Amino acid sequence: MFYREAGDFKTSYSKDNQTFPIKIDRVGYYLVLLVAFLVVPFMLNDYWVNAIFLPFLIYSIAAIGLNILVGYCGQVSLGTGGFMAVGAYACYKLMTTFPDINIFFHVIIAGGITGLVCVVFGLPSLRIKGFYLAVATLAAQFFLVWLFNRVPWFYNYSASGQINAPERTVFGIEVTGANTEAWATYLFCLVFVVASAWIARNLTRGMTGRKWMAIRDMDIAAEIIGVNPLKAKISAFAVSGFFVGISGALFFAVYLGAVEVGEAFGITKSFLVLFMIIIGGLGSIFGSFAGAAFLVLLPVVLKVVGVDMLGWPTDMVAHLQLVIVGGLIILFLILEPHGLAQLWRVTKQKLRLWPFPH
Amino acid sequence: MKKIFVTAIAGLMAASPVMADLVFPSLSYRTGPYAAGGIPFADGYTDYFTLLNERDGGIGGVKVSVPECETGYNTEKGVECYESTKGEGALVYQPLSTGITYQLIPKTTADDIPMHTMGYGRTSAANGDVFSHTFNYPGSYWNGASGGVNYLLETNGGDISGKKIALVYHNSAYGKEPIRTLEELQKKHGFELSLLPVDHPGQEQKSQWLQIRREKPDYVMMWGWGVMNQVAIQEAANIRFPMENFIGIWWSGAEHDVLPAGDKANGYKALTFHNVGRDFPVFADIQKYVVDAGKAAGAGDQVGNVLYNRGLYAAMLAAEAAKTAQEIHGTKDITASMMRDGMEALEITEEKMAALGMPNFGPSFSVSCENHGGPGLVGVTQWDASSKTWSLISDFKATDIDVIGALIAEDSGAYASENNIASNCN
Amino acid sequence: MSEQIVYALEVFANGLMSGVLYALVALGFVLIYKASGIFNFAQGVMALFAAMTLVGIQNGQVPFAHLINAVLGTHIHHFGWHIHSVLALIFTVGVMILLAVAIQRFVFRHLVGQEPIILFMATIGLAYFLEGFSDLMWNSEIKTLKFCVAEGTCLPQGMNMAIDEAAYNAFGTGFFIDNLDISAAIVAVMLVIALVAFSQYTKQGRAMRAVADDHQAALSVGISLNFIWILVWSVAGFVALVAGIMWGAKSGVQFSLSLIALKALPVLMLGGFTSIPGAIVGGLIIGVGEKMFEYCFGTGQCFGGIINLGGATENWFAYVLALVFLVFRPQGLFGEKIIERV
Amino acid sequence: MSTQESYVTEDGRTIGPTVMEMKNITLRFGGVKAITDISFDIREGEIRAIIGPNGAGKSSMLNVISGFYVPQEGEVWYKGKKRPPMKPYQVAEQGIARTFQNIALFEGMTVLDNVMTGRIRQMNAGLLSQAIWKGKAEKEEIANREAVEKIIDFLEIQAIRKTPVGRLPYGLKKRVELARALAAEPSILLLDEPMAGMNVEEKEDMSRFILDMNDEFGTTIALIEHDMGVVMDLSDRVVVMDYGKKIGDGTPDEVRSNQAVIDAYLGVAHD
Repeated sequence: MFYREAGDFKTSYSKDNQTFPIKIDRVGYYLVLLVAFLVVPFMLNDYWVNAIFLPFLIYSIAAIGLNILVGYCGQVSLGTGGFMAVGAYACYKLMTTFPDINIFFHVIIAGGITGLVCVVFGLPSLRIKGFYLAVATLAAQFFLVWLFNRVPWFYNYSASGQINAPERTVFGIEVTGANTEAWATYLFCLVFVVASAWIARNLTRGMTGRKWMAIRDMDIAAEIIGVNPLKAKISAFAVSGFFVGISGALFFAVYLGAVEVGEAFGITKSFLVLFMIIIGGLGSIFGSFAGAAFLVLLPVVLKVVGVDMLGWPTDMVAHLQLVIVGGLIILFLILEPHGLAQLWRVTKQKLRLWPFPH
Repeated sequence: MKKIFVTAIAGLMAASPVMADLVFPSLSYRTGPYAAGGIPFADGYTDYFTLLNERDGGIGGVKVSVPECETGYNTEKGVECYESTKGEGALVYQPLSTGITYQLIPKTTADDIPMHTMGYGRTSAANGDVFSHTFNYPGSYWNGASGGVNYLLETNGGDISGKKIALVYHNSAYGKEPIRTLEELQKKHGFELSLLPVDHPGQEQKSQWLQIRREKPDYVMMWGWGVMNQVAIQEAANIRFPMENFIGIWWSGAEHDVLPAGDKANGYKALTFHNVGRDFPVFADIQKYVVDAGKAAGAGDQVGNVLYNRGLYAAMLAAEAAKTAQEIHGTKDITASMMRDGMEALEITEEKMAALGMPNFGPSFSVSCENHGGPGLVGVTQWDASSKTWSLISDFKATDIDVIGALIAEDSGAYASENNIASNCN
Repeated sequence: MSEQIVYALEVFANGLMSGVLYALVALGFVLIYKASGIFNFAQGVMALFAAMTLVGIQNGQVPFAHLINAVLGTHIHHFGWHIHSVLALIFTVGVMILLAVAIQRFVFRHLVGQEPIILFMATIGLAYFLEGFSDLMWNSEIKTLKFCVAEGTCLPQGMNMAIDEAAYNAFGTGFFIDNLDISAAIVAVMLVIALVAFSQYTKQGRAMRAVADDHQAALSVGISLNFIWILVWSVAGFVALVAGIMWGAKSGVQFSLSLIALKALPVLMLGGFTSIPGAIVGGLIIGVGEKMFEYCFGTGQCFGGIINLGGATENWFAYVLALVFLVFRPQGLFGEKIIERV
Repeated sequence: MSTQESYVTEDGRTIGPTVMEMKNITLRFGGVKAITDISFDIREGEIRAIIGPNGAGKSSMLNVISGFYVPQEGEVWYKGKKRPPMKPYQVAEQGIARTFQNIALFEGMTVLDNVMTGRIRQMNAGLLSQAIWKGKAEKEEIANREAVEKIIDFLEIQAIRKTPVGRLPYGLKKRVELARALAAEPSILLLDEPMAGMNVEEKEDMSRFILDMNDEFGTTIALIEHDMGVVMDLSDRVVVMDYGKKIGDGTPDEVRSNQAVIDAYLGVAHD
């Protein structure tokens, strides 16, 4: 009853094509944007930004990127950590080599560079499929991490092998370095998140997206009806790499400020982002957000409940956290195998009828 | 789900600052791949403060609280821990991970909270002129590297030219720390250095140890961490490398590193900057006021372990710095900023340590504005497999300040110019 | 024979031995994938859990001691007994069977007929769960694993002196082979023979193969899928236990054991997800390949050191080797040629 | 190259000159010959059927036309030119669309998206334009949506526009697949057993759609079919294959009276 689409008529194809064809969704979307841009920045403190919002936003971009590759184009990748590292190191090199150019462009160029690297490692996908491809992308993961660790040029020959983000400003306001305001870093990342989601949505609802999905659903048939598999796969790797690179650059420059490649962009990162999109929902932009939120928020919530409220020992809570996250993943799967995004759709279906179930 | 979230938010709100206590947060890692090292350290750190509370009524009469936060040795969780505890009036952070340290160096400076990275972290932070809020007394990795070489010099009658030293290291920023120092020392003392990186996590080291077997170095030094330590010691035993010529850094020299190899680990050596064993009066107090009173942080089975002692030592240094700060500022309720002053004016003497029931527990040293790293005195311990104990076989001795000082000046200078940091001490 | 060649041979032989250890881990993956089409992400954690359980039972550790103590305020840690290794092994196998039953009962029975990606995802959940569960049950300290059949006859470790001496007498340089690796190779051979015998000569084994070939057909001749899956997970649990013992003997039983799964993935790529001989041969190729590459080019010890990449190349080289191989043979070593149809 | 003149059929449709010609095609899988030395042509605007018993090589023939199999011998001539070896998607770009025997729809996509995918030849906006959904990309989407809606109307699948294909029943899926192929506005439309597995009613519907398509859009159609009756009613000319060889070619009436065909195929069917 509260959620309805009946009586919501479209009079043109462009209206029918829009991202949120249902009015109540559209209103909700603008409301979320409004709150995110105009309300949240005033309520933030360091804790909320650094512990929750920044990781959530940045992982969302990575998840969107990976979802394009895995969820839309069906090419399973476990190289996300390595590709994020490319974004981070590209951003670092750009920041230190061209200090006068705005960081905003550094991040975007870092994304572009990552897209190119991603394409190179995506080439085997033309011959290798399924889980075999997933494991092949691990080659990228291990090789890239080894490379960034091995070649001192990437970390400007610093004795420590770590890279540190120097202070940079946008419109005179610091967004990297130690003296940033919570709201500034938040807004900086939010702009990238919104832009990424918007671009990803546009691409996936248009012809490019259809080509990707065609390759995903049945690659041979797709080729016979005219999809060039090389172009489709390569474009998916490029776009995916672009977003993942941006997230890597933000992860390094804005969120952590200092990283070491093996620790920050190791294999666990690749798995984490993959888990996010699987739990959130493959082939769904909303799912990318939901998955990122789930895996960023849940541990924090469980920690707060276990340690701060119940006063249990920290290690026990950490172990229970794993048990609960694992248990929840299985439970969600049994209830709804297609991720949180599908769960949300089903809920909306039910809400449409509620309170009259028939 | 939603309900949990709401309660969680309520919980966050409830965890607002309680200013009455002196707060020493413990960013521990009792889970994950390095838990075996994190548990004893965290126990030691907390137990010492518990002892102060129970026996002395806190520091200078003010109770101490030690909120613990699990990092799992993960940088992102470390950030979350830092942000969630700093509002509680945290006086000093011991991040216990190089990754978290690098992350926190600029943050703690901006938040005016001191950070103590004892035997890890960024070595050039010893230059207090650049790193105003980071302290790494009493010693750093570069001291460790030099201390190891000095020990070899000492056992070889002052001449190790022509000797072959192999460095087996964790292929990460941490593992690469000693390379620069060793290369400088190589020039000075004329030994041959060969480098053998081991990739994370380090369960497979056959290639490295076959190479050692072939090249027959006179000594092997190790910068290892986690599972790499146990495997390296086992592999060294397998190829029958003489254990007494195998020296690990202090993160490769705890009980759990040598125990899996059993008797064959006998004679293995490790560097240290604090004493080992239970042979100190303070342990009687810990037994009485903490363990027997049922207030131990862990199961109580870690007391006296190498890393327990390190935690204890870190807590002792923090408590002494807090006392110094109380004296300087003439107030019992010190803030983080005052704590920083206390750390910078810290002086540890043999008398002080003896009075605390910890005679010769660590080197005597003092900290200054320019020197946050202390004198960098390094000792050597050796493992006795039959009694399953470590013992100090070489007292805390000076390291090559000429070489290290130059390296510190170079690296901290680069950091200062990259980040436009003005001189802190003038 | 020149020293150089003996060294190369030594590296080669040790590569083979490492390969056996990789194959042991890969075997568990293959068994489950073949029978149920599940890519079991939790295989590494199962090895950890199995080894921890073995040591825990051996040393009489109280399960969940930490939890119990925290809740009840007690101070229990050990039962104070010490159980014979073989007996503990049998108990542990029992636990692994229970685990298999639980996994089937609570997870996969509810996910019958789902797509592979969803089953894979369930094993992710399982891995998380089991990781936390193992630590809760047996705590997260490093445990020393000593496996002794009788007093004095334990799982051997260290250089095999006989081989070393024979080589020394023959070539003038020693030859290093780890006794533990030799035992692992023997155990692996026995394990494979036992698996083959089981699948060829027992009714359950044949049923298992039937299910692997064709679920529907197997169901229609009255094979209980439920039972077969439990069986397969139990066998995979047993393989995980063996892998856990072999790896744990070297490093102590600790969290990092769960990471050995990463060593098995390139092996799986090379050998194919469905082939037991593939896992073995793939393991050997990866083991030899990565060791020889590290020896020759990673550390520049052969061909006069023309290429020296500075070491620690093994991790990525294993994957690159598998990748290059797959580009030329996408179905893996023993996989059937993929014929595309419309 | 044949030079037949256009002619008008009894029911008033115009059949044009040859658009595609297969010359001496031989296709082998390993040692097995799937097709042996087959030649035939397809004329513009006609409905051309390929029939034959199971395993006769009909589907292989279709796969050769659509570029999925490359024959070892023989030539394919298309619009007066010899076709060089090319990838399937390049064949599709030339305007040859097809359906599949075992429906090959994109199950995760909606009906609308599936049909829109068929318009791949007509849509070529750049990635950047698509990313911001402005300019060429937006115009293209709307223009092609209109074209697709016509086909959706024509095949009477308006009601399931936004339904994911995976949820549809078999008959509807067949129709969606047809819509996708038709959306490409192909020069030649290849139908691989369009009526397999359908009941009589559905077959009638499908026959009607095929005839209407040919009539209304002038689409050249080559189809494979088992159901003899349907084929004879629908098609203008029929090729008969058996064991990879051509045993007959001509109008339905000619084929019906061909002794070789009767022996090989109809004889069996009429037993």
